[in-house]
Amino acid sequence: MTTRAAIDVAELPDHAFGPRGLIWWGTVGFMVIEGSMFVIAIVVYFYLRLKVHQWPPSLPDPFIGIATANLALVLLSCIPNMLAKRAAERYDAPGARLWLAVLTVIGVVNLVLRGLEYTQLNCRWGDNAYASITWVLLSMHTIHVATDVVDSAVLLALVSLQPVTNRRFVDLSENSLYWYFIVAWWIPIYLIIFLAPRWL
Amino acid sequence: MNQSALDPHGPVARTILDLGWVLFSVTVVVYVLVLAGLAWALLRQRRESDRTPAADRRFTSIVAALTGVTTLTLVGLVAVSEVSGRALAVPHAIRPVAVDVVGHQWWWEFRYRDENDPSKLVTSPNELHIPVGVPIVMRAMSQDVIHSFWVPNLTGKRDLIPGQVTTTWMQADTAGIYRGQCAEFCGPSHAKMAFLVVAEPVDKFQSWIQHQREPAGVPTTAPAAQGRDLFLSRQCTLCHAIQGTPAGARLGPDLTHVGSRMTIAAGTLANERDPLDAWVENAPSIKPGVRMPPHMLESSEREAVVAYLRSLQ
Amino acid sequence: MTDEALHRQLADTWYNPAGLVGRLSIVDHKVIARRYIVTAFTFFSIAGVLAALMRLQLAFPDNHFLTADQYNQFFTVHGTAMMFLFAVPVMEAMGVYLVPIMIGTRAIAFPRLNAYSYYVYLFGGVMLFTALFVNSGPDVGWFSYVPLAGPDFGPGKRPDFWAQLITFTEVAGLAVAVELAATILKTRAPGMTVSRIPLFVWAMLVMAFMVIFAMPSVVLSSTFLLLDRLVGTQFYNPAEGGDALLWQHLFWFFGHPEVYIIFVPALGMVSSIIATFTGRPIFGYPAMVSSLVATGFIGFGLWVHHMFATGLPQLGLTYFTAASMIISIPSGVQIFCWIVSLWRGQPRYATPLLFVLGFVAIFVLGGLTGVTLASTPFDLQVHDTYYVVAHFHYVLLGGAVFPLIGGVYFWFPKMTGRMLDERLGKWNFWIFFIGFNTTFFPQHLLGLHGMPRRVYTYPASSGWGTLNLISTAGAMLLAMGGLLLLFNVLRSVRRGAVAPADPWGGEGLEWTVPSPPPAYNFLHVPVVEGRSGNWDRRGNEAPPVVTGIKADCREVLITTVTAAEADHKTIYPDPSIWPFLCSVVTSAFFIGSIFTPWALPVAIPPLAITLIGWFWPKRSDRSTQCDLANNRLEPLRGEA
Amino acid sequence: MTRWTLLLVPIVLSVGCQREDRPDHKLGVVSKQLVMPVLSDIHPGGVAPPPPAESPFQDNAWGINEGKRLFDSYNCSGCHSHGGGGMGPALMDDRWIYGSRPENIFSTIVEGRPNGMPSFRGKITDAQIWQLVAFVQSMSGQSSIDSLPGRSDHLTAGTAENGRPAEAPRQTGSPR
Repeated sequence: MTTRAAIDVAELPDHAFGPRGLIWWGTVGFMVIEGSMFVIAIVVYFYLRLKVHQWPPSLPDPFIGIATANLALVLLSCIPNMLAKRAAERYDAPGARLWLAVLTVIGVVNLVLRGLEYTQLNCRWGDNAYASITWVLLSMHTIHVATDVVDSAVLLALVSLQPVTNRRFVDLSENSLYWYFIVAWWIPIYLIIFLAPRWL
Repeated sequence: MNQSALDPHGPVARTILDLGWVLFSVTVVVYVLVLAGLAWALLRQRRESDRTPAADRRFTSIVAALTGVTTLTLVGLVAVSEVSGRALAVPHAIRPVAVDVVGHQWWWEFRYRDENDPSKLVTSPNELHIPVGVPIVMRAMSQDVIHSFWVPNLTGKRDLIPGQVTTTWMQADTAGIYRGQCAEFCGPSHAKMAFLVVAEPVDKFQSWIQHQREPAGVPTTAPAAQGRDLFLSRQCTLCHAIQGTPAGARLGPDLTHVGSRMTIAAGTLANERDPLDAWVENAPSIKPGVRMPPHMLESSEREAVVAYLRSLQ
Repeated sequence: MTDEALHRQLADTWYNPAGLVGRLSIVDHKVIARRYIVTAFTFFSIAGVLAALMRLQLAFPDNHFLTADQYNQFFTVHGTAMMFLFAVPVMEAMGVYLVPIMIGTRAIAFPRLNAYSYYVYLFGGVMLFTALFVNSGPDVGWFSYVPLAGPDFGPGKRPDFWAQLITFTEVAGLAVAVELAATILKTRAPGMTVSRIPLFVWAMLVMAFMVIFAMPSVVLSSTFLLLDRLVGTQFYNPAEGGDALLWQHLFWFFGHPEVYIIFVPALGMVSSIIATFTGRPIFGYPAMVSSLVATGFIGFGLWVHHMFATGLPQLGLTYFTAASMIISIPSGVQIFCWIVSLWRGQPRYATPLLFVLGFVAIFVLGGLTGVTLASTPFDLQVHDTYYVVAHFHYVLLGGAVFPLIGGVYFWFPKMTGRMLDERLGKWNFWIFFIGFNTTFFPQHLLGLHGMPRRVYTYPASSGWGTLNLISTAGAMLLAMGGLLLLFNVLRSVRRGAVAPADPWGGEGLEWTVPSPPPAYNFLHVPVVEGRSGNWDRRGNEAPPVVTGIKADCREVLITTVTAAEADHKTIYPDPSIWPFLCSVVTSAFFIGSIFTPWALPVAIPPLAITLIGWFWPKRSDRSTQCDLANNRLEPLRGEA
Repeated sequence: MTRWTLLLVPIVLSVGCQREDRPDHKLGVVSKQLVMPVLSDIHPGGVAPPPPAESPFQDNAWGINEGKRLFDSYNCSGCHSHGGGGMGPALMDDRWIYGSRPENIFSTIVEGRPNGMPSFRGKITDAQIWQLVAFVQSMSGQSSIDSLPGRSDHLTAGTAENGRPAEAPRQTGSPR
């Protein structure tokens, strides 16, 4: 079959950051899925709220000390996260490594603090519906944090042990994007679990 | 058997069926038109002019028009449906009959409350007696899983949901016996969870409820008396109540006037000697998963118990 | 490079490994999709057998062919399998196979994820049917209403198998949805602007987005159910502030879009078939596309029409009545456009078109009964009766399976390189069509005469015997139709006439590639100049193509989202066994967590290992080498 | 994939059948299979009568769940609370006064025991007694984990059977 060469793409780049690239769409796709899970879980929280007169039902309010500290820390982590993303998009391998390392360490600390948050909860999951949704909300988010911390650690190992190619820089940048997603959800989760019981 | 939405005997079912006829006639017309259009499109003579832009412009306006018509039709149907919906709102009758409908796996409990005198409470399992021409206002609730109350000839469904109470109503305009059945899957014997609605003239209803308030009669025959002693000394009393005797458990249906009912086992069996005997001997073999266990009674003992139960008019 | 040399090079680059491990490592979207489709139809047959058994039980009043316990397991597994193991996966699989060759790209996005999703789906299905065969089949309905499915009234593990099956299929379904969305949005051939995307691909895109937004809700609700049953959370316990209706809201917020997730791809198939067999593009492309999109949106606004009988406030119900009726407008528009397309075209009555015409006849009826069901008061009478059973079999079997079988006859040559037998096909259609209507039309009347759903038997006094007997007879005919299709497929795979690249004179790009397509799909990635990829090339000796895509790397062209302009190139991964291993671990975890919460901590390490193995670049991989060849930006530590 | 299925079958079989059986058919048989030796209602504690039969609802989720329902319906909770014990001894711990084997529990229910446990001979059908036996066993984890009941749909009374550690039964001669 004879064909006519209409477009030549030989000179096109072999990667692209952000919405231009495929990885971004995959990441965002799963962020949308997980996001809608959070949204639905939060809707359930308020649906259950409407079923009872007192909130939390016959339970004290949760302590907020550690949770607040953890939130502050994770908000701070946006700075190294931004720097990591910038470095990746500037193809600055050492910079990317450094900030990713910082980020991973912070993530680990976050997880430890999160573990302590559980001890400061006012309930056990089986106490009543409020307790159940509280535990599930917190655990859903914890799983996301844990996943991304492990992910960052693996990526860190990867960019330290192997040559950092363009594609890897894209991965680095999308990894930071995902961390922003986690931080973004951290705030409403904190408000609902630790402050809402005081207000509602 | 009287269990059809196409044979309404009360305002609720009639309103719904009338609405149904409107919906059916509209949909049938639409269906015929669409299929006719399809047939025409397939069978017609092809012409060159079909392929002109002019033809396509014509089609665009045709499709637009059809879409408009469809929309208007649907708006009309929504309106009609809304009107009937309002017509079905619970009426503010002067003296409605108030009944609690309670669902159990797999039987029905109908409680007639008397606002003035709580002691006059009457419970009638699996048989709902109602006066003709009077609205029956029902509070729907469940003891275990979700069931759905449904008497096609009189009214549509209302789910009985644990943890909440909803109110609905129905009314019978003609005396008769109508069969109802659970319409929400509720476990192994969902298929055998039926009941009867007995619509009768007000005076008959009044005498019925008077009679239901009386305690159980004292057995007159020897077997019946033996049956009562067996009933009271054996397993029966752990689940069943018979007013006027020490038996007062509420797990199973109240048997105070069991002999007067048309069916047993929630509309599953005719209330006659042999079915009753088989039921007492081994209920689960008749109704899967039922809570009534098989009984270790000698057949003679069973006959006595059956005689007693049948004597409870 | 000559086409011959190019072919050899590409075939070598996009190779599919052999041997057991090799086969389990394959990431070719066509191979995976073929497995998906075969598996889905296998599950379809088993679920169909269950249906036949249920019909035999209901053939006569007070029948003792099945026990209540068997019947309840059968109808639950039938519904669950048809929805979660057949309808959704098979539609997605058709997309996985066809979308890349319809939009002119060499592979599906995230091919390893695609392979993973298949194995997870397969293991989920195997789990459900194994459970059934050992008397642990779920017996609480495909909707698993609490509290019946809850810990207090659903003893044992039966409902847990149901809930975990949901998790299995959701993981698989969501993965495929993301792949399809990314593929369609980013890897269309240059020139395929949004206004040139084939209708089938549009349908797949809409479906993908519906899956992405609908399924999280059921993932969550079934997880709540598992937690309630396993670790004693209180989500659905009214006594502790939980709520039984919460389940129904969450389930139907997914459950209703689910119907359209199944039905929308079928609409795409209908459009492809009608266009090809009338010889002209579908009339009213913009209207068709906006109808698809509208369906996607409205589909989320009417879940409460499954809950009319629960006693929610009348005002809200009116809204849902309206919404439920409104959604029939887009469907109406598409029906009109199809009829116009048939009117102005030159129909050729091949088997695929017959199935599509059968679809119109059946689906329109189903849609109209749907309109009646949308009316709250009327629904109160027919809700949960055989009227509803008839309705949704008309819209699902008629609305989705008829086009699907039409699609099988249509694309079978493309997928296998063999034609299905046309004469058998016509028999197949008529037996199926008559059998279908004999089975399900009487059920409308049964419902109106008061026969509820999900009853394992009914008394003789009910007078439902005759209609049920007719229905059962029809079901047997329907089964024969199914067997005929199976026979036709088995026979044609071996001895069917060899299919050319374009046996039907088809419209889309898929007909420009050989049958079956090579692993790399397109020798030359095409440049699209219109909506009808194949027809646009008519009379064009030298169709325009893209050059400069590496043949010695799994390189794929990425284009812009709307204008589909060439943007950059990316490298797709090689075959790998890791997705399979990961799916094994995932499945073990899902099944284990039916029995103990400790499955989670136990599963985490192996899960992490398999995932790392999945993503860690292998030196030997072509993708790694190409990647390095492309750009060594920074020397390895210790080098230089 | 058939290989895979074949591999799975024995696994699920082992946890499937007995657990999930809905033994409506059995019930009649169970009731008939034994006629208890007629003893006086008061029976000297400790020695149990000869084993009547092996427990038909051992590890049967449905039977255990029915037993749980009966345990409340027949107000066993009145004395034993929800297994935690009250007037009667606790049933969810590892201490057994009159034996932990099914037949021991059976005769405890049928015969009654000193210090308040009444005899239910003739009051409860054997089928139901066996269901209660199965449930009482499950309270201290004396049944397969996949047959243990989950939480009930009423106010929570402690952790459900499937959330509690299994106890190793030990014989303690006298009541507390």
